[in-house]
Amino acid sequence: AADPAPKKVIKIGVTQAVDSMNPFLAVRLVTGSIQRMIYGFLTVPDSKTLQPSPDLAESWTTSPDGLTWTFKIRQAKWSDGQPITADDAAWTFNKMMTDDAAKTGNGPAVENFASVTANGQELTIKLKAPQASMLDNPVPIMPKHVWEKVKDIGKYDAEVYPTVGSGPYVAVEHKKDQFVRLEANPDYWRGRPKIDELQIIFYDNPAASIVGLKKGDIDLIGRLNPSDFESLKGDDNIVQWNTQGRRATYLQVNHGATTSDNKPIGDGHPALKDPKVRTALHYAIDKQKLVDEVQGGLAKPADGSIIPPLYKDFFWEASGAEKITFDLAKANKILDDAGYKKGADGVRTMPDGSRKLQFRFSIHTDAPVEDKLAEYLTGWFKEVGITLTTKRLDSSKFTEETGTTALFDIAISGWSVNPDPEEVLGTHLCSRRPTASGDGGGTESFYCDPTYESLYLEQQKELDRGKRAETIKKMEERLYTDAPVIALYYPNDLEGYRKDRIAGITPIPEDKGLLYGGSGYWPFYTLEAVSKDGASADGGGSSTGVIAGIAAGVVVLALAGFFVLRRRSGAADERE
Amino acid sequence: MLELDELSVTYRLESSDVPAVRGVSLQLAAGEALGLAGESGSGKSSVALALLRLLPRSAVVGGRVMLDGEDVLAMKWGRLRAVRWSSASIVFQGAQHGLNPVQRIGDQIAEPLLVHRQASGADASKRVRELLAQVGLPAWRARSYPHELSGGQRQRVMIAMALACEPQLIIADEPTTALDLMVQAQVLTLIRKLIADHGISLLMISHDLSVLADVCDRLAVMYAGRLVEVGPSSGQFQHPYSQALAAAFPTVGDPASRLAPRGLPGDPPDPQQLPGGCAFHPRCPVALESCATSDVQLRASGADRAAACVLVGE
Amino acid sequence: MLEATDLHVEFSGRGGRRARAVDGVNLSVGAGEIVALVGESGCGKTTLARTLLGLERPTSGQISYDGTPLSYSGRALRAFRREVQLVLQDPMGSLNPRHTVYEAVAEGPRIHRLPDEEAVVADALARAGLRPPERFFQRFPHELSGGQRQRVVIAGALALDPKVLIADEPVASLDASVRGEILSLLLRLRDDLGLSALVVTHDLGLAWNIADRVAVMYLGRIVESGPTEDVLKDPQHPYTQALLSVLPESPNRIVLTGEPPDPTRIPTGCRFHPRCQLVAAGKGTEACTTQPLQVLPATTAPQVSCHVADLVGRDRK
Amino acid sequence: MTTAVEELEQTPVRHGLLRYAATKAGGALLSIAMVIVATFFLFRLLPGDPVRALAQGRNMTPEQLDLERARLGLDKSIPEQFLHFVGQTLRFDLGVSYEYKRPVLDLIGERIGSTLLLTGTALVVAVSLGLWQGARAGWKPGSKFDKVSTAISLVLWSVPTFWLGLLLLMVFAAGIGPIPGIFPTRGSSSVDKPDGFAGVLDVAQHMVLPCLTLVAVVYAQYLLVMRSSVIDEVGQDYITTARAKGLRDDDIRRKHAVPNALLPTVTLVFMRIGFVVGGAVTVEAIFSWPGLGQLFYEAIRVPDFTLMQGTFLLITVSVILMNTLADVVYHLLDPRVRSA
Amino acid sequence: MSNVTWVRRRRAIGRFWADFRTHRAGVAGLVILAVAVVLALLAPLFIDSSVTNVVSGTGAKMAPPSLDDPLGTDESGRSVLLMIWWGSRTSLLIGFLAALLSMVIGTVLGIAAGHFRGWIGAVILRVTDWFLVLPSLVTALVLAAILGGSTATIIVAIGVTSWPSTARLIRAQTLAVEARPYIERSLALGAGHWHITTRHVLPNVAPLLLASTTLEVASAIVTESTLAFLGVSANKTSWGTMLRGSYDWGAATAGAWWYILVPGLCIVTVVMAFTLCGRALETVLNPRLRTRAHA
Ligand SMILES: Nc1ncnc2c1ncn2[C@@H]1O[C@H](COP(=O)(O)OP(=O)(O)OP(=O)(O)O)[C@@H](O)[C@H]1O
Ligand SMILES: Nc1ncnc2c1ncn2[C@@H]1O[C@H](COP(=O)(O)OP(=O)(O)OP(=O)(O)O)[C@@H](O)[C@H]1O
Ligand SMILES: [Mg+2]
Ligand SMILES: [Mg+2]
Repeated sequence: AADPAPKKVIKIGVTQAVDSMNPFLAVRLVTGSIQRMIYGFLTVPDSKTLQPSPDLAESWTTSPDGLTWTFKIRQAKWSDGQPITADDAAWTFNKMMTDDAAKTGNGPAVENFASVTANGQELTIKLKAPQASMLDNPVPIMPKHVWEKVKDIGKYDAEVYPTVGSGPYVAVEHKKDQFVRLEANPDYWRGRPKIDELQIIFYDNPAASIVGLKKGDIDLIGRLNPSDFESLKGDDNIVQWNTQGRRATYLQVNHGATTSDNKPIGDGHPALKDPKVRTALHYAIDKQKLVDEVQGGLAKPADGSIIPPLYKDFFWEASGAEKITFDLAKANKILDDAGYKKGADGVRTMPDGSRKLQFRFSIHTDAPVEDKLAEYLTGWFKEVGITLTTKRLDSSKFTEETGTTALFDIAISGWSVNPDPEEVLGTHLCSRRPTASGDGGGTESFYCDPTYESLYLEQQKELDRGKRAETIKKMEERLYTDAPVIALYYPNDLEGYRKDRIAGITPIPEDKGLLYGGSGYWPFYTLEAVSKDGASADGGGSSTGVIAGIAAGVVVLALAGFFVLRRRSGAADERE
Repeated sequence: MLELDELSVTYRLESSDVPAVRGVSLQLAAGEALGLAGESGSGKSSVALALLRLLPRSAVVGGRVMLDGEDVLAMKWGRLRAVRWSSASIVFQGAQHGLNPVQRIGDQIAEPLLVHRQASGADASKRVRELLAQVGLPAWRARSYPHELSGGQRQRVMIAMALACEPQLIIADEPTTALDLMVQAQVLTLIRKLIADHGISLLMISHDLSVLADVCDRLAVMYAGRLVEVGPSSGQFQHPYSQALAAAFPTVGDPASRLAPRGLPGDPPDPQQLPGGCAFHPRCPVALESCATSDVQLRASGADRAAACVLVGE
Repeated sequence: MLEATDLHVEFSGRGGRRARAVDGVNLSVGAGEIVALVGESGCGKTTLARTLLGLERPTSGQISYDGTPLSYSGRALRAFRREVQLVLQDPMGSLNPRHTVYEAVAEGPRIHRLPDEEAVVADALARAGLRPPERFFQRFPHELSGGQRQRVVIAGALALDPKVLIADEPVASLDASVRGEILSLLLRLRDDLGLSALVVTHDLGLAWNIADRVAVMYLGRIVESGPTEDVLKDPQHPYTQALLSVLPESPNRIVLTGEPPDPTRIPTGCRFHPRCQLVAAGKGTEACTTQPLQVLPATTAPQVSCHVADLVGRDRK
Repeated sequence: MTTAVEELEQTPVRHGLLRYAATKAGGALLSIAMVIVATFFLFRLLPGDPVRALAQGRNMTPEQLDLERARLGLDKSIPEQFLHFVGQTLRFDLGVSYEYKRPVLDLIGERIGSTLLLTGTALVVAVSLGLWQGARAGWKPGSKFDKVSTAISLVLWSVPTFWLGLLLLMVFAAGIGPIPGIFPTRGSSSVDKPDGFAGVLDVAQHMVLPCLTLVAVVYAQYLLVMRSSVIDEVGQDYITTARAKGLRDDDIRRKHAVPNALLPTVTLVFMRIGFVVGGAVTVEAIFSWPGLGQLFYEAIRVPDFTLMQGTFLLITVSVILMNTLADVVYHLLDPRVRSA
Repeated sequence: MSNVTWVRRRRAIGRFWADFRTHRAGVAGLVILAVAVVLALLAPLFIDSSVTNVVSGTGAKMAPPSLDDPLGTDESGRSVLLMIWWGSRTSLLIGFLAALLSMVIGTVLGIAAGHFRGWIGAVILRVTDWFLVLPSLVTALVLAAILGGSTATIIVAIGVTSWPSTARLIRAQTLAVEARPYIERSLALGAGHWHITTRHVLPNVAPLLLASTTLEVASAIVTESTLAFLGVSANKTSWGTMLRGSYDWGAATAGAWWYILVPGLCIVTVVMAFTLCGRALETVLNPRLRTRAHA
C-alpha cells in the first residue's frame, strides 16, 4: 500500500503445475507457455495468420537445396542488459545436440540439425535433410553467458530469480506447485508489456479454479472443460471465451498393425483390416450427438481429419458423396454386403464365420470424457451388430499397447496441433512404426500407406505455403477415406476471464483465436489491466490479513466462551 | 461418633432393583474398632461406600448416616468434600487398584493434605515421610510407583494415605483379603498398633471372622443386606449363620474339624430374589416353619449382643 | 501313584534372569491319599501342580505315573490326562461362559471320544452333587452360584474317571460357607471312588480339614512334609512354625519381616535364612548361610529340611 | 542397608528403557527393511515398461530408449537391480522422477515442509480437541455433552474426507447464499504474501479449510478412543479413592482419570498417523496444497513410478518411525512398563 | 443333543436381541442397513444396468430434482436416484467382500499369532505390526494403481490393507481367552490346538469379530469411495464413482448440488448405519463390557 501507483497485476489460473524452470528439461504444456513469455525464439507465429514471423530472428534465408538456413539475430538485450547475439542461439542448439540431458525438453527439434554456427548476429544452421517446419522451431534461445556456467544441465533446476531472458516477462519467483510470478521486462525489444506483473497460479482441483475465477482469486483461466465453462454462464464480470481449438479427437483403429519391417504385430481384430468395416464404424458414429452430449455442444463435429479448422490454411473437410454422416442403416448395409452376417444374438461374425465382431475399446483411466465416449460408441455399435467392450489403461500402458505392441482394436486418440502440422502428419508415417524389438515408433495409427508417404515427402520439400497446404489436404483426405483413424470432433478452446480486471487481451490468431491455450506470447503481451483507483488492487494482502485476524479472533472467542460455560456448568453437576 | 440408622442401599439397574443393604443400624463409639463380616454380596462394601456417599449414581441410599452428629447423606456438596478424608478415610480391598498406577505414591499420599490442609509442598512432603515411617516404609519409597511395591507395601501405603489428615474414623474394606498369610499378619499388626496409638475409630470389613475377631472389639455379621448379629468379638455367636461362618474357618489342631470340613448347604442368596421370611431360612440348619414366612429383626440376646433369629433371646 | 523326582522348573523371566520356580522337589501322591501342598504366594505351588499334569515341561527331573515316566508325546499325554485331572481355583474362569453345563462336562468325554456321552455327563454331575443332573444341563455358568460352578468343574474332571485329582486352590475364591461343602465332596470322592488328590493351597486350615499329608513349600523347595497331624501340630521347620503362629487363634505370633522372596535370586545356603527367625535371633549355625540343604526324599514319614531343626527332628525320633 | 536396596531398586529403570528402545529401534529397522524389499517388488510388479512411461509418448529412438534403460539399471537382472536399489535407498537416493527429471528426494524435500505444517497442525488440533472432548464425554457417559460429542464424531467418522473437503470448499471458499467465501480456494499462501505477522496470518488463512477437513475426520477417532479409554478408567478403584479423598470432580478427571486414559490412547494416536497421511493425499489434492500428498497423487496419475515409489517409501518409513517413537514415548510415560 | 443345542442357541440369540434392542442407535443403524441391503438386492427386479447407460439417458443434463427424476440427473441426463439405487449394489458388494476378506485374513492370522507362542506367533505379530503402520489408504492406492481398478482388485486392495487391525484385535482377544483358566482345564482334559482354537477361542472371538467386521464394512465403503475419487477405481457405477463423476463434470460449479450431496449422503448414512450397528454390537457382545455391566 506504500506504492503510490498501484501495480497492475493479472492472475492466470492453470490446472497443471510447472515441472521444471529449466527449459532444457521441462516437458509440460504449462511450462512451455511460460517459456514463451520469458524467452525469445527464432520465430513466433504471427498473431493474425499464425505463419512464422520474426522474433529473435529478424530475417532469414535458405539455400536452394533447403539444407542451409541463415538467420539474422535481432540487436536486442537480455533482461540483465547483455546483448543478444547469434552465439547465444548457437550455444543453445549445440548444447542440445551434444548433451543428451538437454534433449529432454525439445530434443526432436534438433534431430535434423547437422551443425549450428554463429558469426556475430548471424546464425547458420545446416540440416541433414530439408525441413519445411524449420521456421516453427520450438526451442527457446537461452543466454549463453548465464547458462554456460551450468555444469550438469540434467540436474539443474534453474531456480534463480530474476531469470535472464529476452521475452516480454521476467520470472521473479516460483513456488513449487503453487505459482510463478512474472514481471514485465522493461527492456523487451517490442516494448514493455502494459501490465506490471503476471501471476500463474496452479490449481490441483479444477472446481476450485472455477470458484477462484468467480471470486476473483484469479483473472483468467484457459483449457476449461465444457461443464466448467457452462458454469461460468450468468456471471456478469466474466467473459466466456469460446473459440475453435487446436485439438482434434479421433479414434485409432487397428487396421492390421505392422512393425517397421512390415511384420504383423499385436492382436487386432481381423475384421478391422477391412476398410469396409472401418467405414461402417464411421457411419455408426453420431458425431453431432457426441459433441452435444460429451462436449456440451462446445466442439465441432469432425467431417475432416486430424487438423482442426482453427488452422484455416491446412484444414480439410469432406463434402459430397465422400462425406460420411451418421447412418446406422447404411452401416448395417455395408456390413451385410461385405458378408458379415448377424448371428442369433445380433452380433455379426466374420464372413468365414470364424470370429464374432467383438472389439475392444482402449481408453485411459481417469479420463471421464473418454469413459463417456465409450458408453456412446458401445450403444451405437451394438445397433450395427458389433460388440464393444471398454478397456481402461493407465497412460504408460496405454502408450505401450496402442503405440508399440498393438494390443488393441480401437483406441481413443487425439493431438494438439501446432501452427505447422508437420508433426501431427508425421505420426502416421511408416517409419514411425515400432521396430520388431518393440522400440522406437511414435506412430499414432501403425499406418503405412504409400500414397500418404509420397504426399508427405512432397509437402516436406514444398516451400510454397499454398502448394504445401494443397498437398497436406490430400493427406488428410487419404486418412479420412482409408480410416486408420476416424476423427470425431474438434473440441473448442474454452476459456474465461474477468472483465472487471482484464481490460483488453488479443487472442491468437486475432480473429476468434485462443487466449491461454494459443502458441506464442501474444495474448499475454497485449494484456491490459483495468486500472482501479485506490489501493484495492494491492489490498489483497492486508485484507486477507484482516479476515484471517477476524477468523482467529472468532475462534478464540468461541473457545473462551466454551470454557466459561464449561466452568459454570462444572460446579453444578459435580458427581456424588 | 458414627451412627447408622436404617441405612439402605438399592442399586437401580435397567431391568430391576438390587436391594444390597436393607436397613442397617449400627453405632460406633470414638476409639472403638468394629468388625463387619459377611459373605460376598452381603452388602458390606455398599455400607462402607454409603458412609461417604461414594456409591455410583445408580445407587439410592436411604436412612441416615450420622458422622459426629452431622447427617452425611444430607450434607452440602462442599461440606461433604471437606468431610471426606479429613474426618473419615477409607482403605480399600484391592490395594493395587486403589492407587493410581501412574502417580508416585508420595504424591498420592500428599494429595489429601494439599486439598484439605492447604499444605505447602515442603510441609506435605515432610508429612509424607512421617506417614511412611509410621507404616514402616523408608522415606525414599515416596518416589516409587505403585507397581514397584509388593502387595503388602501397597496396602501399607493405602493406610498411610488414610492417616494423612488424621481422621477420627478409618473404614477398612477387606484390607487384607488379597494378601498372603504372612503379609496379612504384618498389615493387621500395623492396624492394631495404629488404632491403639492414635485412638482412631475403625470400621473393618472382612469375610474372615477370625481376622476381625483379632483386631476388633465388636463384630457385626451381615447376611443378604441385613445385620444378623452384633456383639463383642469375644464370646459365642448365637445366630446360626454366624456360627456356620465361624466354623468354616477351622482351627488348626482342633480335632473336631480334622477330616470334617463344615459349611452351609445351599447357595448364598441372590439379592434380586431374596427368599421370603427370614432370608436365611433356606440354608438354616435349625429353621422353624415360621421362619419361612415371618421375618425377624435384631433382638437382644444378652449383654451387648443382639441376633436376628427366633431362637435367641426372649 | 503320581510321583515327581528331583523336579526343576525354570522360567526365563524379563531381563534374561531365570526364575527357578520349582527348584528340586520330590513328591508322591499315593493311591487314595489326599496331600496338601501349602506355602505362601509365589513359592511355586501352581507351577509344581501344572508340571505334574504335564502342562509345563520340567527343566530337569521327571514325573512318573504308576511307575512309568511321563512321556510328552501328544498321544501319551492324552492318555495320561484321562487318569489325572485338574480342578482350578476360579470356577467361573474354568468354565467357558459360552458353553452350557452339559457342554462343559462333556468336553472331556468328547476329546477322548468316550461312548455314551449323555449318561457319562449325567453320572458325573450326580456324583459331584448336582442332582438331578438334567436340571443343570442347559444352564450357563453365569446362571450358577459359585459352589455349583466348582461342582461342575469337578464333574468335568470326574467324567473321565480319573485316578488322581490335582486341585489348585479349589476353594480360595468361594464363599466361606460354601467351601466346606466342596471340601466334603472331595473327601467323599476319595472315600467312594478311591480318588487320590493333591490339593494346592495357602490355607493351613484347609489342609487340616482334609489332608492326610502336608508338604510345606518355600521358594521352590519342599521344606517340611509329613502326616498332617505331625506337621501342623508339631512343626519343625522355623518357616512352618511362623506360618502357624500367625493364624489368628495362635497366642504368640512370629511375624516374619521382609517380603516374599524372589525365585530369580535364591539365597545361598538355606534358602530361608534371610527371613529365618532363628537366624535372626542368633540361634542359627554357620551352615545356615553357606551350606545348601539336601532335597527331601518323597517319603510319607515326617521330615524337615533345616540345618537347625534337623537336629531337633532327629532327637524326636 | 536401605541405601543398598535403594540403589538396587533404582538402577534397572535406565537399563530397561535403553533395552526397550533398542528393541523397538531394531524392530523399526526390520520393518523398514521389509518396506524396502516390499517396495522394490511391488513396483516391479507394475505393468508396462517404465522407460516408455518415462518417454510419455514422446518419440524416442531405440538407442535413446536403451540408453535410458541402462541409466535406470533396467537392463540388469532382477537380483542385480535389487542390490542396486537397496544400495541406492540406503544412500538416501530415491532415484530420479520420470516426470520432473529431478531427484525424488529433492522433490520430496521441497514439499515436506508444507505437509508437515498442514498435517502437524491438524494433528495437534485434532489430538487436543479430540482428547479433551473425549475425556469429558467419557467422564459422564450418557450425559448431553457425551451424546452430542459422540453423535458429531460418529457423523464425521462416516464422512469421506474428500467429500467433506469439497463441501467446505464450496461453502466457505466459494460462498453460498449468505455465507461469504472468506477463505482462499487454493494453495498454502497468497502469491503476494506479505512479510512478517501478516504473512503468518495469510498462511493461517489458507490453512483453515484443509486443516479443518483433516481435523474433522481424524478428531472423531481420537474422541471415540479417548472416550472409551476414560470410561474404562472411571470404574477403577483408584478413582473411588480419589473421590473419597474429597477431590473435586474436575480434579479427579484431570489428575487421575485423564493421565491414565491417555496412556493407551498415545499408541492409538500415533497409530492413526497413517490415516492423517492418507487423508492428506485427498485434502492436498482438493485444496491444491503443495505437499507430499499432492506429489504422491500426481505420481499416481502420471504415473511416475520412481516418484510413486520414493514417496511411498518415505511416507511409510516416516509412519513407522513415528510409531516407534510412540512406543518409546509410551514407555517413558507409563511407569508400569518403564521399569518392568 | 442337537435339539438341546438348538434351544440353547435360540435362547442365546433371544438374549442377544433383547440386549441389542436397548441400543436405540444400533437398532436405527440396523434398520437403515436392512433397508439398504434389501433395496440393493431387489434392484434387479425393477431396474437393470441400463440406468447407467448414457445413450438411453433421456433426461436433461444436470437437471434439478423434479417429478420425473426425484433426485435430479447427472451430466448425461441419467437419473441420480436410479444410479444411486443401482450403484448401491457395487458399493455394498465392495464393502462386504473387502470386509470379509480382511476379516478372514485377520482372524486366521490373529488367532494363529495369539495361539502359537514362540517364533510362529512372533513372526505373524511382526508382519501384522508392519502392515498396521503402513498408511493403508496410500498402500491401497498403490495396490489399486498396480493391479488396475476393477471391482475385484479394489476389494483385494482394501482387504489386504485393512486386516491388521482385525488381526491385532483378534490376537489380543485370543490371548485374553487363552489366559482364561478354562483353556488350562481344557488342556488338562487332553485338548489339542485344533480343539482349543475352534471350540474355545473362535466362539469367543466371533462376536467381537462380527462387531469389528461391521465397522470394517463401513470403512471399506469409505475407502472405496476415496479410491474412486482419486481415480484409481475403474468400477461400474458405485457411490464413489458417482462422486468422482460429479467432480469430473463440475457439478459443484454448475450448482448441481443434488449430484454431489445425494451420493455423499448415501455414503455417510450407510457408513454411519454400519458404525452404529457395529458399536452397539460391540457393547452388547464385548465380554469385558458385559461382565462389568453384570458385576
Ligand atoms: N454398582 C452396582 N450396581 C449394581 N449392583 C451392585 C453394584 N455394586 C454392588 N452391587 C450388588 O450389591 C450387592 C452387595 O454388594 P457389595 O459390594 O456391597 O457386597 P460385599 O459384601 O462387599 O461383597 P464382597 O465380599 O464380594 O466385596 C451385591 O449383590 C452386588 O451384586
Ligand atoms: N509362565 C511363567 N513365566 C515366568 N515366571 C513364572 C511363570 N509362572 C510362574 N512364574 C514364577 O514362578 C514363581 C512361582 O509361581 P507359582 O504360580 O507356581 O506360585 P504359587 O505358589 O502358585 O503362588 P500363588 O499362591 O500366588 O498362586 C513365581 O515367582 C512366578 O512369578
Ligand atoms: Mg466388598
Ligand atoms: Mg498359585
